Amino acid sequence: MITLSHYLVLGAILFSLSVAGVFLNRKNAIVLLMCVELMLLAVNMNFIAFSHYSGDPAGQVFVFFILTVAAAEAAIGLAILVLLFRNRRTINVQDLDEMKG
Amino acid sequence: MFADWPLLSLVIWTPIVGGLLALAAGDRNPEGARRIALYTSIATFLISLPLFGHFDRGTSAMQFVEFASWIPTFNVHYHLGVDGISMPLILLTTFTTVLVVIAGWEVIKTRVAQYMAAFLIMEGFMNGVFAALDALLFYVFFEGMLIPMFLVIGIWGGPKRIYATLKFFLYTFLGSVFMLVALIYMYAQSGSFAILDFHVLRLGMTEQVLIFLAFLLAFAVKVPMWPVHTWLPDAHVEAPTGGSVILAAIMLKIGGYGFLRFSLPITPDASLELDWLIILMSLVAVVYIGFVALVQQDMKKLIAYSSIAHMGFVTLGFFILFRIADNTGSLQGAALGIEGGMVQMISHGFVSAALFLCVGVLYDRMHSRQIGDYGGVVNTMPWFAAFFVLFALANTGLPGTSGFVGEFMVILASFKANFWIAFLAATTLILAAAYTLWLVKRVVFGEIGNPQVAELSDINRREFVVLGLLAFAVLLLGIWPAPLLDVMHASVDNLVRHVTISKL
Amino acid sequence: MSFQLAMFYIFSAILVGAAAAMITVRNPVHAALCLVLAFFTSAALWIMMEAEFLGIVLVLVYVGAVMVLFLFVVMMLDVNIARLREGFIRFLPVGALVAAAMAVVMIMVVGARHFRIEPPAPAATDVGNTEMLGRLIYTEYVYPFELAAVILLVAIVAAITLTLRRRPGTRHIDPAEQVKVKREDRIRIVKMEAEKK
Amino acid sequence: MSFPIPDLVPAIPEMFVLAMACTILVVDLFLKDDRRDVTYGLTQFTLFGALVLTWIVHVPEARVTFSGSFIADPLSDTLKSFIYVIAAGVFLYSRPYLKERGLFKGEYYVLGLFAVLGMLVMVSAYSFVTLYLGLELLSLCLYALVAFDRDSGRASEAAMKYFILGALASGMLLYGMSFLYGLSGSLEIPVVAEYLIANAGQFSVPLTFALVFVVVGLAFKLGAVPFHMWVPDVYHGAPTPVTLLIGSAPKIAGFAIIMRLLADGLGAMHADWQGMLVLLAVLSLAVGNLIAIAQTNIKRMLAYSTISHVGFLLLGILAGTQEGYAAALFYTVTYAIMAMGGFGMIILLSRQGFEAENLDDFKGLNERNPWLAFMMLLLMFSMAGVPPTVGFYAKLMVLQAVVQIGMTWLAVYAVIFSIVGAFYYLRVVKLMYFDKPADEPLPVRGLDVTVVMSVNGLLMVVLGIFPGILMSIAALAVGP
Amino acid sequence: MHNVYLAIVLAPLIGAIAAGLFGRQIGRIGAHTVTILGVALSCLLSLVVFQHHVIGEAEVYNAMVYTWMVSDGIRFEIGFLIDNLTALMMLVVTFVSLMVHVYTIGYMHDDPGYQRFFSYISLFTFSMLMLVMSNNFMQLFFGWEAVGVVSYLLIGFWFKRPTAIYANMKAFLVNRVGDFGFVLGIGAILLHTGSLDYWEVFGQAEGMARETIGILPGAEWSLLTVACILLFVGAMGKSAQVPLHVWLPDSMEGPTPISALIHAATMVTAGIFMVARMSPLFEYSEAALSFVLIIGALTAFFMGLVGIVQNDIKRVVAYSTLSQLGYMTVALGASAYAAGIFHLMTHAFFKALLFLAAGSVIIAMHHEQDIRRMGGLRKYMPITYGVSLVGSLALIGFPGFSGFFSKDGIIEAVHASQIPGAGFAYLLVLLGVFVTAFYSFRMFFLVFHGEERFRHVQHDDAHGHDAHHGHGHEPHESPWVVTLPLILLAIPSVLAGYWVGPILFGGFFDGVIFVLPEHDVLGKLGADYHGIGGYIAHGLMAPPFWLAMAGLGAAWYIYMKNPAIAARAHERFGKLYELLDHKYWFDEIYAAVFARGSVKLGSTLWRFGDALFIDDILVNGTAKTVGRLAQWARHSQTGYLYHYAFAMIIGLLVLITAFVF
Repeated sequence: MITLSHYLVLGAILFSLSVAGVFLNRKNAIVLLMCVELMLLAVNMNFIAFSHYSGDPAGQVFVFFILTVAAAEAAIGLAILVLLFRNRRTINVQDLDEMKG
Repeated sequence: MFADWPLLSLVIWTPIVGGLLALAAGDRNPEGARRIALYTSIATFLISLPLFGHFDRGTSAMQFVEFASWIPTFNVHYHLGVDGISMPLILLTTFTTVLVVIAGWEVIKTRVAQYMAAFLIMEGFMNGVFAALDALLFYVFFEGMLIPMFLVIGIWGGPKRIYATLKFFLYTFLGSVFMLVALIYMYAQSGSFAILDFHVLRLGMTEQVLIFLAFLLAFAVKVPMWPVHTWLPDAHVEAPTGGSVILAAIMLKIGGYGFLRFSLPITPDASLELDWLIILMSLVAVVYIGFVALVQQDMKKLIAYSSIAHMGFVTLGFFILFRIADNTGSLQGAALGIEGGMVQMISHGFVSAALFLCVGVLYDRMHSRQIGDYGGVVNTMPWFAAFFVLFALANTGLPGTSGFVGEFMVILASFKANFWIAFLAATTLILAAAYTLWLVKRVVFGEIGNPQVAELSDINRREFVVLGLLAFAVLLLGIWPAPLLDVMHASVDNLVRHVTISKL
Repeated sequence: MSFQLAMFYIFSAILVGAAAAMITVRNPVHAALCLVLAFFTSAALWIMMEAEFLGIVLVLVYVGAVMVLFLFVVMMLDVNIARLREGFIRFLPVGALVAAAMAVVMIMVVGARHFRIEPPAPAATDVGNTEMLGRLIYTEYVYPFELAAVILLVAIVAAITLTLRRRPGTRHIDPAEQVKVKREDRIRIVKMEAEKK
Repeated sequence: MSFPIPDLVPAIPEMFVLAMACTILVVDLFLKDDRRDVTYGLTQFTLFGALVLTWIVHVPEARVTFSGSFIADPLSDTLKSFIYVIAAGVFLYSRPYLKERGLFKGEYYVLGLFAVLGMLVMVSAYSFVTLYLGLELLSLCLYALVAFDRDSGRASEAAMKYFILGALASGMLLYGMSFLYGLSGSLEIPVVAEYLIANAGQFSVPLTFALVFVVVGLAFKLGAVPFHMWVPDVYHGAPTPVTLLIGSAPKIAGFAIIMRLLADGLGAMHADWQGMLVLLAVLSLAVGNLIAIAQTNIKRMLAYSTISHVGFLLLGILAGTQEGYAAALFYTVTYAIMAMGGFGMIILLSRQGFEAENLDDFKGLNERNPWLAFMMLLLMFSMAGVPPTVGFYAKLMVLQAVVQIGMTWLAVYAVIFSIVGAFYYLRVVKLMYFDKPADEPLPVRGLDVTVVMSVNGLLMVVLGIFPGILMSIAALAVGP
Repeated sequence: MHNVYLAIVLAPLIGAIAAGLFGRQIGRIGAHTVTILGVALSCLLSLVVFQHHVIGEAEVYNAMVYTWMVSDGIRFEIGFLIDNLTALMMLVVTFVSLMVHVYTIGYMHDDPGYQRFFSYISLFTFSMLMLVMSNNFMQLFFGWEAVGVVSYLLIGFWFKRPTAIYANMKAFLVNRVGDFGFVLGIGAILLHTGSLDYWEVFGQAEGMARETIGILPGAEWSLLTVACILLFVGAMGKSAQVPLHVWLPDSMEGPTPISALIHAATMVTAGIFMVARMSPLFEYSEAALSFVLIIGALTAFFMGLVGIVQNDIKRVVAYSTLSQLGYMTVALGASAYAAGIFHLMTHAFFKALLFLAAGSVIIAMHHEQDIRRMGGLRKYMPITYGVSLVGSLALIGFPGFSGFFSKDGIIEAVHASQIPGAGFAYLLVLLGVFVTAFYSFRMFFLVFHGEERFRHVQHDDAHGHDAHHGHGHEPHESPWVVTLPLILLAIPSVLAGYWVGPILFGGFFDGVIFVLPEHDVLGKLGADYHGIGGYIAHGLMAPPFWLAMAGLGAAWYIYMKNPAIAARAHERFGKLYELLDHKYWFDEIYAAVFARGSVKLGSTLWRFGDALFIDDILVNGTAKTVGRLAQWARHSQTGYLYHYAFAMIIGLLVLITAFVF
């Protein structure tokens, strides 16, 4: 049988991958946005799994809202990205170091 | 009639309000600011006089008590009161501030209003420190006065003023924050911030030692005791004359006052346990700093070091009592040491203030504090020289001047404790004389050192008034210290009794 | 191994593979497509957990709208892909190590025994997943729902604010300005003294 | 099927703000650039109205509505009031700055109001869902606002960093919440709390695991080390009015969610999160104060100072006692006021084409404008925690709370770093008072700004002399 | 009598204040009038007191004037103790002071600091009276220090002279070393008795002798011995005993009147007076007495030797003073306090006389002080010559002159004393007699007899106070204001000695000076005393007289008859001469060890302790470390997004591993 643990492990792997994506990716900011989406996916996986295994629909509702927020987030994130590209002519993460120290 | 007035609140708030008024007068109206400052300071001094006149010398209880709720959440009260230990210090403060205002009258040319305001506000805070019976109130005043002093040194100071003032502030702040933790700790134990409650708070040995060390850090920096004294020479050298005067005359006393009000009564057992530390530091201050003072080339630095050495007597006098009890088996002499320390504080207030004012007089004329730039000042400034020599002699502890009284008492008391303590303490007779008279020799006496000295004009009437008042105070206290001592007896006796009862 | 379990493993493998590919591929377009794949497989897994509505929403909203937006932006920005890949290998070991550590730690927790619970028996209700969610959202969760709406509004406002701009270089005629014009705006009468000879 | 209409009354302030925000959004569309002050006025009206409404609908007891996702209690009302006031101050300070730089647009106010709404939601959140949504509402507005100056590369860089890291933190928070949900079976904070109390000791590993994620998410929002790295860059890169907004009111909202999540929800796990907060506080105090010393940009310096203040704030919370929470609340509020004043001062000193964001720009301020210098002096000493300014009492309360629970060493540690902190605040004072001005006299500012700045500065002293009122408010807000 | 005592003290003080503060207003004549009136009044009243106490044999007066302060039950008071000793001292002090006041009118009449000078010497008189009239240790110390300060001011009176302001500082500092001991001595007394009043303290002397104090580990000393030695250290400073004598010769930088008043007649004898006053204490400590005796003997002999090689007229007298102070100290050590006091008195007269006479010579020589450039002044200054002869004869103890009686008493007392070290001391004081005679008459002959060397010696600016007053005039006798005091002093210089009977053996100090029976050497001698005639006759037989005569003869032979011997001796005993010429190198050693040593120590402590260790390393070092740490820490903020994220993950991992597992 597929136990809760299966899904949780899957979520954990996805979470780890997304996190790894954020700090491994040094070039393309857009991939960072995708990593964020992936992370939310991992979280959603958890919620749905918990919701499913406990028979409580609240988790699914939460996922619904997370999806909404994620969409909004994506919109704003892409807007910022576009803005960044306009100002800097690059979305290279390594070039985003004007402010430091 | 005065006894019913809220005298303590008045001595705290009159100068603060006056300071704000002076500030409001603004820098565009320096004359107005000066006058406001003068009137306020004189008024404050007059207000403080009934504190002495109506003081009940027979009791050790707090007098002129004012009590109002302040921060109910923390059980903190606006609780004021004085006893024989704090009252003289308030008088010293109000007296010195008048002098400082007069001394800065025409010397300070830039931002006069701010200058006067800073000193007045500082006066209020310092009075608050001495009058506060609530630890938090005390702490607020204790720290608050750093701000005006920080500005005074920083704005009107000499070329290295920024280093000096930052050092001053951070040093003092460093010491006091630990005290804050200690106060909070005791609040947690007692549920009250009242100092008198702390006095009777039972504390274990470890607690006492830690609290004692916290207090020690705060007050040792303030006093300052070796080895946390190095801020003082810098601060003094860079501060304007008025700043040096207040610093030496009053701020240092707050450290000594703190030992009496906090360290000894709150942590008697730790004081007993660690008195060797204080005594050691005091003796180092007397001897080591005496030698260091000897080689200073800057007049203010020399006087600053001399202050440290003299304050060593204060702390020595305060903490000698356990050794006396240990050595002689009785407490005879304990009060002598403490009262000696107290008198020394008052006297040092006069003498060091006077010396700094003297240096200020010279500095205003020649813009140099280097001893080497002077020589033969007596030829052109005989009155000044007379005052300077008088204060210098007072600084060496000459009988008949105030400088003698405290040192004499402390040396006598320390002999009761241990011969060698007294021996080292008494070296000040030689060392203080050496550095002070050498200073006098190089600055005042001799042929006219350089053409600038030949141009010097003697003190004007304003300076004469300031120095004359101080000379009067120095001699009065030296010839007849009894009135000052009478005020202290009850409180000091009570303190001695209190300290000798273990809290464990 | 039951069929379900097999399906789970297959989908999971694809999902993890797609996710791993997404963070490692060179081309952002490929990365976006990998993410799409990941979403698809997730949707499948969700449906396996009887969250049909969410699975469908994921595909429709995410794959259909959000990921298209991503692709659109990726292509619009037209960045130099080759340069963007430099140095990836250099940071890989440390990054991978930390990520692996992270995964191990997390799995140690979530793989624990008390999470090995069986799924409940499918409830025999006449209310479908979608309907159930619908009811909840509009009743119990109406407040969050409104908030979600506000968030979307904010997203719109923000996206427009940030990206909409009038190019300063472009010339355009504003009739309102033209109508409002007054004589003083156009003509200046200069008084000059008569020249002296 | 029937569904009871929820009690809408407690949420009236939120609804009012939302309605007004939408109204302003529409009204602004029809306004010419030179009449933008209407937008500004409406915004201020909104905040004022919301404040009034909050106290009209206020009742002393806690009221939960919207099926347990919303709570109105003294804490929320108190915090909301402070949020309104501070937001109003922020908008007030920002106006001249925005006007001079062509940023005086309706969107700023709309997004600002939505951010305020987000904070209100957070303050009143009583379930994970509302909490998350409020947080996201606030965050999204702030991301957008950071990038608001569209022609500034620094602003968009800051926005990008903020966005990515913020999303990462939200993800972590959500991940933690998912476990809390999975274990307790509910998204509602009181239910979770009951579950924890009832099942004390069970599932300790996954619960702690979840707790870590939650704490990380919260720590990020507050800017605690090591989740602080966005703070300096965002404060630095964002336009100063936005920095002002980010640096002030959201701290109150952050405090609120900590109260809701850690104190109310996970109170049973106090022992666990106390340890974590100790670690975070210790690091924040050290890193914040240390790095601040090395700054030359005052916005960055204040950012690091924020981090150190967060350390103090955490000290209050980790005490886990009523005194501690009250202390943290007091600290948060006073810090928000101080930060508002500090950033407000930067705005006041800036003018078109010149950002007064380098420390050197404060040189000789006392000669250029003694009054403003004095206000800044009060703010700096307050931040340093020197009495008689209010910053001292904030530290005092926090230290008291820490000492009360027997962690005196932590208090000692904190005060040591506050000495380090004093150094860089003093440096500002030093520049203002002891150095010669390098800049011409100040541009004349509107009366409103000056008045608010004066109030802001004097508040440091007034609250310092009478700290009892604010302390009582704080004590009342966190409950008996 | 209370008011009389008060008037005696205050009259000079008022004079001093008037002349000091209002000198410009009252002018020169006003200044000397008011001060002389004050001192004269004191002197007159002192006579009254003397009459009252000594002749009228009134009760000892001991009363308080006012309470200075009370602390811890210890009363610090200002009060008077008037007994025969005090009365005698008062008379000596006021009389010599009056003489000096009058003399000063002439001596200082060109000096711009005229009023100041009168103010100072009046103030000195006040201080000295406070000292001698005190009934307690505190006031004693007050007077003790006050005379030191006035001495300081007076030595540096010509403040433009570098040597003067060096000498006054040196005097004050060396005195302070003594005071250092003195204060500790007071402390020791207070430790046991809890009182500062003489009578109360004396009453407990025996108890104190039994009490011990551990100063060095393992060594328990009698508290009384410690106290007495410490007090005596004070006396060593004030009375210039070896090794604290170095200030006195240098103090001659001051104007001559004060050399007479302070550094010969009164202040320097304060130590002698003090020890005599403390006789009830010293008596119980043989160790202390022995110490006193040996120090005194060393001073008496070795300082006299130095006098032989001095060429400055005032310095010769100064070394003679040192030597005579040594004699007095020896007397104290031998428990012959009365002899010490007696010598103090006679010495006050004849030494003041000698100093003033020297001053007169100096005036005549236009401030030339080198005796090698004098000679043959006899015929120019007959009065000065006469009184100098009287003074010198008194000094060497020529029978019939006052010095003879007092010094002979001392020598006999030492001879009779059983205190450890008495034998050694006796030898030294005997030899001292020869030395005294030698240097006294060496000076006398060089100044007043022989060649008139001042005529051909080129004037050397370095020695002159005023180089322009030149050699145009012949030396001439000084005005009456100078000579009158000389004559008035010459009278007691001769006659005071005839009082030896009552003072030494007649119970003059009964009830004042306390001597244990086993120490009572004067009592023993008194048994053989049968009147003045017998005393003189005995003196003529005794070795001191022959030694004095030998000294006188030697001086005559070497400096009058055959001056070549001097030069030859100079060559022959070069090393010895050098030793004496450098005064045993005391000054050089002190300058190197104490002056330069403490400056070196001070600058080491300052540079390495304060500046380097505390300031640079600890304070600024901490600041710098924090600063460096900050600079280093800020690099953690790299600006790179992935580092930020990485930090978060690490933080997360750490929290998980720390708290979950």
